Amino acid sequence: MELNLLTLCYLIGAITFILGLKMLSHPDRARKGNQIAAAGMIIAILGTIFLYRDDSGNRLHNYGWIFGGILIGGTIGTLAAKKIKMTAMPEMVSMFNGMGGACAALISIVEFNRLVSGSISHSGNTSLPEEFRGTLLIILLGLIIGSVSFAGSMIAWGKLNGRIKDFAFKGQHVANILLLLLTLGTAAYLLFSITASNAVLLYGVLAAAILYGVLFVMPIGGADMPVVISILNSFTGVAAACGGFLYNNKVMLTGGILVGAAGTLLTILMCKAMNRSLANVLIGSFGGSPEATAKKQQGSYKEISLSDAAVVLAYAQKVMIVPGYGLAVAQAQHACHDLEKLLNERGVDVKYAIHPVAGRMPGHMNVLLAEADVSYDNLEEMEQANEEFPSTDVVLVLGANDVVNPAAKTDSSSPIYGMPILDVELAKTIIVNKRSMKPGYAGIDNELFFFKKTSMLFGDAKKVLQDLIAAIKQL
Amino acid sequence: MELNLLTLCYLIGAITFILGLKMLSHPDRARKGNQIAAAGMIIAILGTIFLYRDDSGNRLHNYGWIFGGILIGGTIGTLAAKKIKMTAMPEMVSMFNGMGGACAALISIVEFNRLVSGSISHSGNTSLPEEFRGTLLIILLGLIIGSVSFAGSMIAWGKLNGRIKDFAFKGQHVANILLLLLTLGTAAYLLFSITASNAVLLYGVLAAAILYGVLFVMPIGGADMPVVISILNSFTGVAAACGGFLYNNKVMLTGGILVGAAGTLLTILMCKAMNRSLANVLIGSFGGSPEATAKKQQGSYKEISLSDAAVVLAYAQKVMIVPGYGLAVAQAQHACHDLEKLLNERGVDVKYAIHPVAGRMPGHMNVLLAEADVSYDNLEEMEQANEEFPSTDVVLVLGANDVVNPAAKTDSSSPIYGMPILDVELAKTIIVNKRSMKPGYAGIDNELFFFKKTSMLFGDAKKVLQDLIAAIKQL
Amino acid sequence: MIYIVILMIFVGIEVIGHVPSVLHTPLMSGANAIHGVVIIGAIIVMGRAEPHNYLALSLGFLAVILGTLNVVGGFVVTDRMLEMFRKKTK
Amino acid sequence: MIYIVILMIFVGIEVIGHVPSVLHTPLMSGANAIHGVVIIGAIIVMGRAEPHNYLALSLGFLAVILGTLNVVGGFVVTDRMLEMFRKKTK
Amino acid sequence: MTIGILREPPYETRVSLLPEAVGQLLKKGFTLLVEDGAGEKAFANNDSYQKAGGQIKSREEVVQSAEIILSIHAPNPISSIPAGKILIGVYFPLYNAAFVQECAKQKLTVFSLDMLPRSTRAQTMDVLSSQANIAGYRAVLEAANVYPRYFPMFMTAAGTIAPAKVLILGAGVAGLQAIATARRLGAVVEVFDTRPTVKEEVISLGAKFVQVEGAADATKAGGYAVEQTEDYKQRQQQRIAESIAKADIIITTAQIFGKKAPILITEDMIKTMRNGSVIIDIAAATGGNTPFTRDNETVKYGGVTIIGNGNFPATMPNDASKLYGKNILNFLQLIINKEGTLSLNWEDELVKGSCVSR
Amino acid sequence: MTIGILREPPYETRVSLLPEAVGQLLKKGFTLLVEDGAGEKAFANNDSYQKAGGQIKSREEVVQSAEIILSIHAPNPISSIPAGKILIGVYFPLYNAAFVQECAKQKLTVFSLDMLPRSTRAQTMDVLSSQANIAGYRAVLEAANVYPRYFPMFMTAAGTIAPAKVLILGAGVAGLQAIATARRLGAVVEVFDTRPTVKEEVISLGAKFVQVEGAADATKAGGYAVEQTEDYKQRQQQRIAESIAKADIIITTAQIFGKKAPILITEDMIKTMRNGSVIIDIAAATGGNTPFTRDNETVKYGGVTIIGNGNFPATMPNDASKLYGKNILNFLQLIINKEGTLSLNWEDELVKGSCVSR
Ligand SMILES: NC(=O)c1ccc[n+]([C@@H]2O[C@H](COP(=O)([O-])OP(=O)(O)OC[C@H]3O[C@@H](n4cnc5c(N)ncnc54)[C@H](OP(=O)(O)O)[C@@H]3O)[C@@H](O)[C@H]2O)c1
Ligand SMILES: NC(=O)c1ccc[n+]([C@@H]2O[C@H](COP(=O)([O-])OP(=O)(O)OC[C@H]3O[C@@H](n4cnc5c(N)ncnc54)[C@H](OP(=O)(O)O)[C@@H]3O)[C@@H](O)[C@H]2O)c1
Ligand SMILES: NC(=O)c1ccc[n+]([C@@H]2O[C@H](COP(=O)([O-])OP(=O)(O)OC[C@H]3O[C@@H](n4cnc5c(N)ncnc54)[C@H](O)[C@@H]3O)[C@@H](O)[C@H]2O)c1
Ligand SMILES: NC(=O)c1ccc[n+]([C@@H]2O[C@H](COP(=O)([O-])OP(=O)(O)OC[C@H]3O[C@@H](n4cnc5c(N)ncnc54)[C@H](O)[C@@H]3O)[C@@H](O)[C@H]2O)c1
Repeated sequence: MELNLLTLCYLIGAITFILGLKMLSHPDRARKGNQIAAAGMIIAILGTIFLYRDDSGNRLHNYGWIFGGILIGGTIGTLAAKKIKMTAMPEMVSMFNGMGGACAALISIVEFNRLVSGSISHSGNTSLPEEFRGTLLIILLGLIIGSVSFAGSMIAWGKLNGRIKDFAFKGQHVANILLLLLTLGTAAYLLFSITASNAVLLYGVLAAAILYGVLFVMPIGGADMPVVISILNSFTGVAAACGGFLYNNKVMLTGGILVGAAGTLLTILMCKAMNRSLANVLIGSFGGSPEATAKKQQGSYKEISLSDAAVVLAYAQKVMIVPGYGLAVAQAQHACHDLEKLLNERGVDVKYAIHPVAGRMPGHMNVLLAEADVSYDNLEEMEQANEEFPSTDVVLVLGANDVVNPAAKTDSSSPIYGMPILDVELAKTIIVNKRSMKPGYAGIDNELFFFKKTSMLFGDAKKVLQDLIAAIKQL
Repeated sequence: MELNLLTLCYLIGAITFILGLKMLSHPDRARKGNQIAAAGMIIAILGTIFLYRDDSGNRLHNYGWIFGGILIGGTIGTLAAKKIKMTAMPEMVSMFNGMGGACAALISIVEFNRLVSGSISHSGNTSLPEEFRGTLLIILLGLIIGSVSFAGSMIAWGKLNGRIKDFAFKGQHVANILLLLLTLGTAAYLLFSITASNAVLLYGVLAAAILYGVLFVMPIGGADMPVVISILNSFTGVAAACGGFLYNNKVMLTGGILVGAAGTLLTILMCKAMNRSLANVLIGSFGGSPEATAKKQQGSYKEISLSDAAVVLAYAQKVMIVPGYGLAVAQAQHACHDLEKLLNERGVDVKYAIHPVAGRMPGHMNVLLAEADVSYDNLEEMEQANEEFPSTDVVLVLGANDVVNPAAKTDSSSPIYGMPILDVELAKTIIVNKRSMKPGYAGIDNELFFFKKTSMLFGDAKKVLQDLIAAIKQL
Repeated sequence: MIYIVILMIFVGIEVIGHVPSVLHTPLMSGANAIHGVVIIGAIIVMGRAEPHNYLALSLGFLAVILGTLNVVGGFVVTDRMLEMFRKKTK
Repeated sequence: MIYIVILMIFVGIEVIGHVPSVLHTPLMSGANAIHGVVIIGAIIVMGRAEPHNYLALSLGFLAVILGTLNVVGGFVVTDRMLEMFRKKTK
Repeated sequence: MTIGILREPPYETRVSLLPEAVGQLLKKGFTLLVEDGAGEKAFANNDSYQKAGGQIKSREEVVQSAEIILSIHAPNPISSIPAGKILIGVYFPLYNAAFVQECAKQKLTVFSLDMLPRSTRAQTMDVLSSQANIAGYRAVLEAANVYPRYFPMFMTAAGTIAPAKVLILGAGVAGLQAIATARRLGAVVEVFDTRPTVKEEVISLGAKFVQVEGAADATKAGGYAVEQTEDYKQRQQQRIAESIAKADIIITTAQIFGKKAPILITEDMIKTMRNGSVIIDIAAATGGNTPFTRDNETVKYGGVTIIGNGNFPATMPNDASKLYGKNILNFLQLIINKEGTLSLNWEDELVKGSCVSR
Repeated sequence: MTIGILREPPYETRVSLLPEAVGQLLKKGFTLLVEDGAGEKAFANNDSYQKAGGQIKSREEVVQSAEIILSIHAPNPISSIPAGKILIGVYFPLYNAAFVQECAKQKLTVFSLDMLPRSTRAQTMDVLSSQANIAGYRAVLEAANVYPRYFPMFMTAAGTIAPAKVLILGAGVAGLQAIATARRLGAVVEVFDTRPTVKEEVISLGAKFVQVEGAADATKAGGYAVEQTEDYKQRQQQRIAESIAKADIIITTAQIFGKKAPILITEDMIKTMRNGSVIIDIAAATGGNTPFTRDNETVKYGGVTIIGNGNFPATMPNDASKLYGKNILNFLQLIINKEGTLSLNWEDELVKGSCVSR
């Protein structure tokens, strides 16, 4: 029951990390959670600086260097994080993650040298005394994991900001595995037969690990980078935990393991959200998936996940639903009304924009929505709706196609040229639900789906709406 | 990184406890979870028996006694648990909990004696050496908590099987607090100024703690017993954890704390489910809440919580919905249809039993349900429905009253005597949703609500149905 | 130790955060069985009692019996309660 | 130690079990900041480096800088990401 | 026992018992005599009665041989019915004192089902309910047919059509069914009634209730409406006037048991209505709720069509007869015991209440 | 420019432009001449036209002064229209070759809006759609009114009423709206059509589609139905026969563009129907889908009522005229440029397609 001030600081740190991470997984409390974790981190750092005693009870020294380093790192970090554009955030995260990895690797190097000089060179031993074997193992692990994480993160960073292109060669898969084995082998050799003279092999391990990190990330496509960063993130966590073992430091241990475990789960969740397996992301990338390229040729539309769509809708001020023939086919009118009510309860303003020829008979949408008891007051005629789109946050297009096809306004060769349409593109965000990229009644493609503002949410309208409702309720 | 076989056993034990508890909170996996925890427990026990070495490396002895005890306890426990009637299970739990508490208390007594004889009497010290203060603290805590838990559990057990009646006297609240202070005070005195001669005061502490346990539970009403048992359960958990500290035994520590923490949360959740605060349960009981007694006079109906209703519905084979005027008032037809669909998806057979005069105009229910697009095929006429009730698991009465009033069959003085009604009481379980105990159109009370099979689910039909849907989705 | 206690508290709370209320009783019962780990303490007490320390022996013996009751009875009762949920696994 | 590791893994997994996928990125970023605890190791290295061990000093110094970058940058970026969610607290 | 089914007067299309009900009675050992052509207009010809087991007879024969005689409307002249017979039908004795006297003179036992108390138990034989339900349904269909515009809202390529505004005055059984039917057709429905408890019922059907404060308490009148104070009537008229000006369709059902129906829509109010609007007056039989209503006639006042029809059930003869017949079957169970002989329990308030002569 | 609105023949109740549309045209600088009493039957009297800015004139004056003449039906005799005028209406030239020749003789420019291609762009002026929609809606109302039973299901104290079974043959615009209306009223709806794509549309309205395999491919016929093979016709008739025997209401809308309507319901089939059943034949104008259909007449065959009505929109004159008028306004925009002068773009397939004489 060793209770002293530093232990308390570390305990507080560990608890804030857990609480922070927990709160980070809830939209309304995420920000607070981040701040709590940051506060805990500050306590742990200050505690270390001022209260740390080594085994023999000595305080730390070199305060100048320490504060200098913190000042420099802090300033650069803050500036970089504040200046960066919203869209470039993921690459920033990747960069910072790499820094952490590098930090862990550096610690390992220093400690390695201390160990070698302390236990072998200076003590006159030719080999490592048995009791230090564990320490060495941890040092080597920290080095390898930290280096891989560092190198991988830097590549990911480069890819995301476009400086580094995808690169793969035949058999890279095998080469990677060999390289990994080499790294681990050398490390194992060091572990069991280290002497003063072969200690330099450490740098070989370092180099191999860095190379592995580079090759590991190189072939993976830019779209999958978030998953990669998440993996590397949990690697860094484990590297930090090695530090914890090394110094018998509980806060490093808990923080590191926490991130390692949560990061791994997060990676899996991310893959799930993309409907792919982790292996598929990491290995499937070799040679490039043909599916992905096929999609690209046809113009690039982007998909939105259910839960993202849920958040976008739940946090909007004003949502306009554009029903079409697909809503009728799916018989999703009741689900649609339920979504409307749910959003209303959350304070979102929901209206329906009814195009005069939506559906397959005059007034089809009226019949449909009346069946679900949608209030007449919430139905807006085309002209009225077109006036409201500019102030609309999200347009949710449910199984409509021709009636939101901008070709009617822009393409004089189109068979629907001249027909007035719903100008959904005036809204801030557009979510389109349909089952595929197939055209509607008029048989023509719809440029809207390829707009930057537009995201596709594929699936049968009824199923999608029910899932959306469930997802929003969970928020 | 002290890894040996026993540590491993304990580690496995701790992990299975966590996993088991986690699985226990999901209906489909609960049983498996219980079994896993039991397996872990066996491993931990066997490990202790065969692998334990004390600080000086000695094995355990007295195997005969140990196995004898286990055999006796195991046999009695198994038989008692198997023989007991389903309805008497909570009292059994209470009993077993008391056993655990007693066990912890006994351990404390033995260890106390060992400590006193080892460190004071035999070593010739007059007072306890400082380094044993912590140990003594833990021993005393274990004793007090274990005893309170034991005594309280036995009283709860007696109350549940009706052997012990509620008992309270004026000022008991104050008396209880004084008694608690006395117990703790004596313990504190022992802690700081124990000598060979005043060591017997321990038995004073024991007696006081037992008395406190008795008085603590005595005044609380039978209906609140589950909450009390849950609290005592977490007490025993803490007592077990004390043992963990004492022997520096990780599996006792983790298991105990786990139960302590989970038990506390569970207690709070239970109170929430009953819509009361913990303080209200524990203290409000003094003098008996007037509300509760008022309810009793009017005959006793019982309420069912939303999530219980959800489970009852979700795990039924066949559900019959009896809609009435209240469903129309609440305009809950769509929610009702949604519930029907949701249950259908889970494989539950759902039908509607339509009484000819339900509602306020001929065919009111038809109009209502047609609006929500309920298929005509699912509507059953009264005669048909009455034939099906005996094979129905759950009848869900939604805002109907007169049309399910058995007085029409049994009470010749009733204004509705002779009217054919829906014989819902033929079904296995009946859940009635209405807003209050107020009568319906005919202005007469309904005996059905007081039947043993019937549970009331109060609230506006629409709200209740929506909540039910959400609850079932979570299962 | 203190870390383990604190972490365990977190785990305990997290793990049962989303119990439906029908499971309250079985869960309580399961938890009840789990705190039966005290039996390990009883075994240790018993196992290292001096052969002539009759107080320790008898109390220890009693403790083992009670602890076993707690463990075995607890798990069996819980199992029986949970049989109800087996009907339909869906 | 091993208990702490295992418990921490449980906690880590439980704690983020129900994240909506919009929060994936901020959560990753927050976790990223948290593993910045390595900086403590860096500080220790630095703090007990011999004044003449220039290798340790310089590497340690670098490590402190990098670690701080990770911590500070991580938290600040996460905070900025989460600003988006503040709009409407509901 | 022998039961006779009479052919109704020419203006009625219903019949008191359809062949399907005849079959059920035969099984219980009754003999059934059916007047020639009794069910013709209700889509039940002589053939189908014979197939079900009834015997086609002349009116004379039926009247002479049957012990119980069924006819919806009073047989005319009542003197044609021999003494001692039992008559069951809907005779509105409160509006027809002469009829009651004549029956007494003839020594007939007469049950008029409109006189049944409106209790929960009586509902299975409550012809007023079963027929008023039809009236409410048909009134809306009639309105939709006459109205020169759409009921539901439509947003089409050829412009947007606003939903029809339906105002329903009086929300008894007929009024409630009218609400349901109008809502089904997509109209926006507003409702007035003097009984305050009706409000909840109206809302339970998804319509809007416009309350006029201060109605006389009707809870003591056994469910029927009571007459209201002058002041209340005025405020009501004013409030109604506002809604009427906006309404496209008005369906009036306001009746007061045993009295003349109140005038709810005055000439001035009708003048405020849009061309093409329609008023359907279900209360026409007891005088109607507008000054212009004439029973069974369509009157034009300016651009407004006023249709008075106190006997809407006759526009749907088959189902109307079916439901009426089921009510009769239930009533017969009340007055005939298991052995198939008459057993009149004069203690029973249903028997007592419905009997107008014995 | 001057536009004239003619009074329709006596059997028509609609008018080609209502006062509200007159107002809109006036704002654009047109002069509007309205034949005396043109809108009378559509609830738009001379007053309201004058209030909107139109000038009431005799037919002679209108015909002489207007450059564009609006009339739903062809003016009779066509020789009364001076040469060079533009006529816009719905003239069914494919069924009326003589009319086309006469127009050519008179040197009239005639646009018949039924000839517009059924493309998405033409929808705003597609009178066939706007009027067929009315036909589907009114046909069901008519059926409900004539049918002697309830449409919706009812479980009441006086017994249970099964929902009416409605069979709809042909699911074009009218058929689809009939489905929607019948479902609104609570009927159970089954639908037949030869075009296979219709199936999804029918299901999208919640009705059941009964498919006969092997229909000729109609996708190339621009959305209209094509004539089917003999074998197919036979199998279809057999399948329909089964459904017909069960149906209470049948609404037939099957038409083939420019041809006589196919006979879908034979005498034998009608014999299997229940007494009181109703057939509404919307295809009556082109011969009808039963052998007994007579346009604008109600025929009784046994217990089955057969109502032929090729002009249902006339039963709802006000909204029908409103929608027709909106179609006309949209068509005028097509042939008149922003300066308000005529500009016929013969490249445009809408202008080209709808013109039957120039
Ligand atoms: N209103 C009338 O009177 C009338 C009459 C005849 C024709 N039209 C024409 O019909 C068109 C109407 O436009 P619109 O936008 O309503 O319909 P649309 O252009 O036909 O598009 C409907 C879209 O819904 C999607 N869809 C179908 N089933 C779905 C389901 N179960 N779940 C989700 N999506 C589904 C289809 O895409 P996927 O296959 O990828 O899912 C399709 O692209 C116009 O071209 C109009 O001219 C109208
Ligand atoms: N069908 C007809 O033609 C007709 C016509 C007139 C009269 N009646 C009579 O009406 C009665 C019909 O029986 P019934 O069982 O349908 O209705 P009921 O006996 O009137 O009972 C309805 C129950 O619904 C509850 N309720 C009201 N609003 C609610 C809400 N928002 N949420 C949940 N519950 C609500 C009420 O209890 P709380 O207040 O406690 O919530 C009430 O006890 C019969 O007596 C019948 O004779 C029928
Ligand atoms: N117990 C049962 O099961 C049962 C069965 C059927 C009917 N009822 C009850 O019987 C009562 C009468 O039903 P009914 O359909 O025969 O009514 P009704 O035909 O006698 O009257 C029709 C409606 O007109 C209303 N009214 C009268 N004067 C009015 C005025 N000046 N302005 C506006 N509205 C006016 C009445 O309040 C009534 O609602 C209702 O309360 C009904 O619920 C009960
Ligand atoms: N592009 C547009 O926006 C638009 C607008 C309106 C209509 N349309 C299309 O125009 C087409 C014609 O519509 P309409 O209402 O004028 O059709 P219609 O009046 O010409 O025919 C009615 C229906 O009868 C069916 N039919 C023909 N012979 C049949 C038989 N033997 N048995 C059963 N059914 C038979 C046809 O398939 C058609 O569905 C439809 O495809 C419709 O979708 C398109």
